[in-house]
Amino acid sequence: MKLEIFENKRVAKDTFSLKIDNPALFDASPGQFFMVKINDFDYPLLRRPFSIADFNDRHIEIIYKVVGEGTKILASKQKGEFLDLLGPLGNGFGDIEKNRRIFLVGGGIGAAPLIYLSNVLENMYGVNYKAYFGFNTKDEVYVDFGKTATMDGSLGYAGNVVDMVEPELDENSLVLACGPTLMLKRLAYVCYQKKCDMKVSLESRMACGIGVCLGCVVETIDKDFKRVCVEGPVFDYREIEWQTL
Amino acid sequence: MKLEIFENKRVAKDTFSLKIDNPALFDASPGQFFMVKINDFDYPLLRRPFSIADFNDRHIEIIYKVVGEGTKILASKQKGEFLDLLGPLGNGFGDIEKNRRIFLVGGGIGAAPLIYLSNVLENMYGVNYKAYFGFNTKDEVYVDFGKTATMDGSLGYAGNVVDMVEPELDENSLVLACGPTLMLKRLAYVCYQKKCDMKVSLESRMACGIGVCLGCVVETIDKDFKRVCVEGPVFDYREIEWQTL
Amino acid sequence: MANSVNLTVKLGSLIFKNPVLTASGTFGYAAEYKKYMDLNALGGFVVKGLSVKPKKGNKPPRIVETPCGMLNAIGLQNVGIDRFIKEKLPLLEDVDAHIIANIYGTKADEFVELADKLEHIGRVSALEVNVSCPNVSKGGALFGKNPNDVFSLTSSVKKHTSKPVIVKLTPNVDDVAAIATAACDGGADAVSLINTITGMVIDTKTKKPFLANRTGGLSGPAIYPVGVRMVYEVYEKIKVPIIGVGGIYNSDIALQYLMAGAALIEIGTANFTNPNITVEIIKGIKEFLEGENIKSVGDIVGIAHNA
Amino acid sequence: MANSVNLTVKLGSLIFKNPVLTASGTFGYAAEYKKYMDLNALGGFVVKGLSVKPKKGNKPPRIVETPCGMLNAIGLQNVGIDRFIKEKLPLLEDVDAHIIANIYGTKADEFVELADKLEHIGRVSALEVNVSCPNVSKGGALFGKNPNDVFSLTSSVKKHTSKPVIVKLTPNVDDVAAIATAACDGGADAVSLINTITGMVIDTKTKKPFLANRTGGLSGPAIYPVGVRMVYEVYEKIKVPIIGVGGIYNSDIALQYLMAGAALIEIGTANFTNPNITVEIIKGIKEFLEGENIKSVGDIVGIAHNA
Ligand SMILES: Cc1cc2nc3c(=O)[nH]c(=O)nc-3n(C[C@H](O)[C@H](O)[C@H](O)COP(=O)(O)OP(=O)(O)OC[C@H]3O[C@@H](n4cnc5c(N)ncnc54)[C@H](O)[C@@H]3O)c2cc1C
Ligand SMILES: Cc1cc2nc3c(=O)[nH]c(=O)nc-3n(C[C@H](O)[C@H](O)[C@H](O)COP(=O)(O)OP(=O)(O)OC[C@H]3O[C@@H](n4cnc5c(N)ncnc54)[C@H](O)[C@@H]3O)c2cc1C
Ligand SMILES: Cc1cc2nc3c(=O)[nH]c(=O)nc-3n(C[C@H](O)[C@H](O)[C@H](O)COP(=O)(O)O)c2cc1C
Ligand SMILES: Cc1cc2nc3c(=O)[nH]c(=O)nc-3n(C[C@H](O)[C@H](O)[C@H](O)COP(=O)(O)O)c2cc1C
Ligand code: FES
Ligand code: FES
Repeated sequence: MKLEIFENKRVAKDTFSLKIDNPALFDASPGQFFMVKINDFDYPLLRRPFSIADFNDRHIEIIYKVVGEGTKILASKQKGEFLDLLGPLGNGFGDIEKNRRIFLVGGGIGAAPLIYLSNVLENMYGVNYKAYFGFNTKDEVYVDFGKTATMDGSLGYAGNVVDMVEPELDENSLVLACGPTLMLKRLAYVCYQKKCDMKVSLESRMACGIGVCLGCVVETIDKDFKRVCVEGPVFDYREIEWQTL
Repeated sequence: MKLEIFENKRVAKDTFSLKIDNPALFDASPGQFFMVKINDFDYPLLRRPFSIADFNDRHIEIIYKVVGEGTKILASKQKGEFLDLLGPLGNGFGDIEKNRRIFLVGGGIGAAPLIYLSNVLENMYGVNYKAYFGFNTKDEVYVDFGKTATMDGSLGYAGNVVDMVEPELDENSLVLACGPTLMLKRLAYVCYQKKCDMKVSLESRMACGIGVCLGCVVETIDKDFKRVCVEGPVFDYREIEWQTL
Repeated sequence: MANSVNLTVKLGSLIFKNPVLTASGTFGYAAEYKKYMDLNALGGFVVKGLSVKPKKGNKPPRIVETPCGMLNAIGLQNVGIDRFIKEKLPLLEDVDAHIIANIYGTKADEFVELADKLEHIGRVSALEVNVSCPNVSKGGALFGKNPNDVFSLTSSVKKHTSKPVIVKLTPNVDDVAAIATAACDGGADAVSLINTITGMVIDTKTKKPFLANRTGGLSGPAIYPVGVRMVYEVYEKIKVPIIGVGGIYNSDIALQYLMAGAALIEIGTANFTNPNITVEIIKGIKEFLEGENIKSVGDIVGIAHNA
Repeated sequence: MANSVNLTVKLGSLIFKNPVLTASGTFGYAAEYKKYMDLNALGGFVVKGLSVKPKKGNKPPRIVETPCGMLNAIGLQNVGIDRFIKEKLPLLEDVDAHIIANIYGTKADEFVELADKLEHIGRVSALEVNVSCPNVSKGGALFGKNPNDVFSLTSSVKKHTSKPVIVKLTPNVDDVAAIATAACDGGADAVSLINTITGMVIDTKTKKPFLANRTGGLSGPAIYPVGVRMVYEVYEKIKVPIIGVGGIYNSDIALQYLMAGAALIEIGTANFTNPNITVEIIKGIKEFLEGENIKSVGDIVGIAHNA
């Protein structure tokens, strides 16, 4: 599906917000993602997966960080150019039980899907939540709500976002998280200790994004493999064999 | 050498004029060419050779036709982007004997280097020449001087440019030609019959453009191979083993 | 112009409505693609490699991108032959295209068992025997690298099936035509080539091979010149039809395979980037033939050998 | 930080100031590059393959682009050993980098003759024996595909030279480690791999193979995962240094080869796109080592095997 770029602008250090015209042909839930073709020729070969950072009648928003060749090329795309998107794909965060103490916890570029999630929680479900975002430094921050932690202390809480949110969690909490694997691992350990629930969006190398290549699997506690692109990217943290990550 | 694009605009059917800021670091003779890197990543792999269509203090001009993937991508480049050029390369048309009846004969996109050649003949050498350009149809014409032939008769002489120029040629003529191989072959035959001289700019697949890969050779009458990128692209037509082309 | 071009291809008793199939491991069990394209448009599809028992596959990471290609080391994860027959095949009931079962094992017995289990499954039109797997009885060297192994494996499978047997060859050999000849001597009704080329990517950050399995199979456009060359070589040596596979990303590359000698082609990695690519390639082949006024796709098969 | 990283590499009695060489056939006779870069920056260069007599090479077209790669069928056009010594070597008088002569023949005798002619040419530091050429005495099969041929060819050359002998291996084989072992048994001081992978492109307009020679050798980034894998495989089997070559386009790929087990690397096709690429890769390797606080490039050679 070729869609027109409405805006592609830098919003933080190495971080861009890409707004694409929404053809209003489909719905999308928070936590779902698109497979984006970077060029209209065969290089780079594979599509890149990006979460939905916002989704409304007019635009699909993706917030991405320039980390390699594909995202570097993406950052050079201009308004009016077309991008080929496949999606929305994956399961998303699914239904949220309202009577829980909801915490959104994002790390770095992993905060992106939580922005759309927060909008849906507020506007569609009308539920309360608290949001905690962790970054390395102030320059990297691109969210304008919730509490912020920075590793270097340049903004908000000084240190790791997991440490910041930990005291708040209890058995009645539901954590909805996305971020670097190491952060999620630590968070999973905290949730396990606090006996709280967590749904977590995982990353994995993907070739197809639609469940056929079996490239994107993660190991689950029953020693099976699940496809991040179809059975995920959002998993109950209890399903995941965290040591393998 | 990364140089900024000043202008990249369509000038005829599938034909574009690309003007690049001239850093004024070197000279270039008519018939020489540049190896242009299409993207700043490794696809397409090889540089593309393009003749110099004009060269002045401010700009280097290339006129190119969209024929494949590389030229298609090139056509999408915008003012302000940078292009990596290697060159000028090749021998060029070299010194021109003034006391000859000079004919520039170009076919299709092969007319491009003759534009720069005509400027140099006029402004530097102050010699007279006649120019004949052949195209398939009127839509393809991008030159605004000389006589034009079109195969479909939509502009100027109806038919092949070789037929148009043939009656004009004699022993005192010097033809300077560039165009599709078939046209050049016919022209070589005509020149041979008329006993006139011809310098001809040839095309060949190139990998390096600087004489090291030995990929671009043409067969010469002494059953040797010559590199189009170094010993050419301009050859005395008598050197070439035309049957092999 | 409609219907002016004959795209059908015969392989033994089978008739394919066009030469375009999908390659094993890149199209799941086919039903997954219903959302994205019209499965009926295809000549057929080769399903993910099937083993006697379900197979979990390799640990991740299993894939990594390379210049115009990718490495995969899925480790042949699959649901096993029984679940395939019970759960996956019924999803394709309504699809009008040939289903080819790609089978593999680590001993000849396993291949035979798979052939037996599929013998009376009418929905499966043919077997594609993947010989790029380690032969445990021979210390783990690939079946597909040794002409004798390929010969005996093919004859064993032939004895247990009435369906056409296609032997899928590995490119990681000295002389692919010798292996193809061995397959034909063993009774193969067709050969398909190429499977992936073994490669490795090292993650310079961790200083380790990127894939958990260390090596993986290179696929994608990067390898197409190798596939075309091998099809060309094999075409000169064998009589049975060749199925060309490897890096087919557009109809020009598809046509190159046909001209080199492939009667049918399989599209693999390209399905990942563009789930509709097979349909586009069929269209491209048709338009090419129309433009050249060629009546039947069979007329260009192997035509590059006339040069 | 200057001088903090040791980039030197030893190969027998030779010391290379850094591990970066240029690959045969992609750098002419080296003098051509003087205009574009500082030849002294290199560890060394391997010149275009040399034969006893001058060789005209194949008819054009000789090259064609492929996805992230190219095919070439130059046909080993070269000026011949005598003119090389008389005309080309003097142009490199002032260059402070090793010159390696790549030699090839169609019979063992020719290789020996070349070794003899180079024996007293002090400017040539080592010989690289290209075994990817047809052995006329054996019906045209490549020397490089047969371990016995490689063994006896290597030992013959060794007997006629005191210079280090590098045997350059072809990737178009079942088991490259077996060939590498044969070269070592024959006395090779090093092996280099990989040469190009045989491929074909068909021009669908003319319906003929694009190259006049029909097949050509695939090089460029497309093939790097195959080269890295082969270096990794060979490293586990032999003791002598490996020179890694194939698709090295940037310092990350260069580092992958080193980590896979290459002590030195050769840059080929990349020189065509960027004549200064070797210098950039040397810089990239140095920066990587500095960033990781690694004292000597030797410390990462083969490090991926520790995983
Ligand atoms: C479900 C999902 C959602 C994601 N959402 C976002 C998002 O909203 N914003 C964002 O910036 N990033 C997101 N990512 C990560 C993003 O896909 C990678 O950063 C991106 O693919 C890197 O591409 P590259 O070409 O710049 O990097 P390169 O390293 O050059 O890419 C090489 C290959 O590795 C893959 N790859 C590299 N890093 C990752 C990674 N972290 N995860 C998965 N594949 C990777 C690429 O897709 C490509 O195939 C998401 C990943 C997944 C799986
Ligand atoms: C000395 C010289 C001067 C040239 N000057 C001009 C010019 O001024 N204007 C212009 O439009 N064209 C010129 N050409 C032709 C131009 O180089 C090709 O049209 C261009 O490379 C096609 O690239 P592509 O990626 O669009 O085509 P593709 O067919 O996708 O290219 C595939 C490969 O083939 C090569 N190739 C394709 N066609 C040609 C060709 N005709 N000649 C040489 N290589 C080719 C490409 O460089 C590339 O390596 C010149 C060629 C040479 C050798
Ligand atoms: C992810 C993946 C999984 C594959 N699984 C199989 C398989 O199970 N059996 C098989 O014979 N080939 C398998 N292959 C090989 C393909 O069928 C095909 O031969 C190869 O990828 C080359 O074609 P391509 O370049 O079009 O992908 C697989 C390839 C990929 C990329
Ligand atoms: C145009 C060209 C000519 C080559 N000529 C030779 C040669 O004469 N001798 C040789 O051993 N290898 C030759 N090679 C192979 C290269 O040295 C190298 O092994 C191969 O290209 C893979 O490396 P690359 O991908 O970096 O180019 C040639 C390669 C190319 C592209
Ligand atoms: S990316 Fe292919 S199965 Fe998930
Ligand atoms: S293009 Fe390499 S020698 Fe001419």
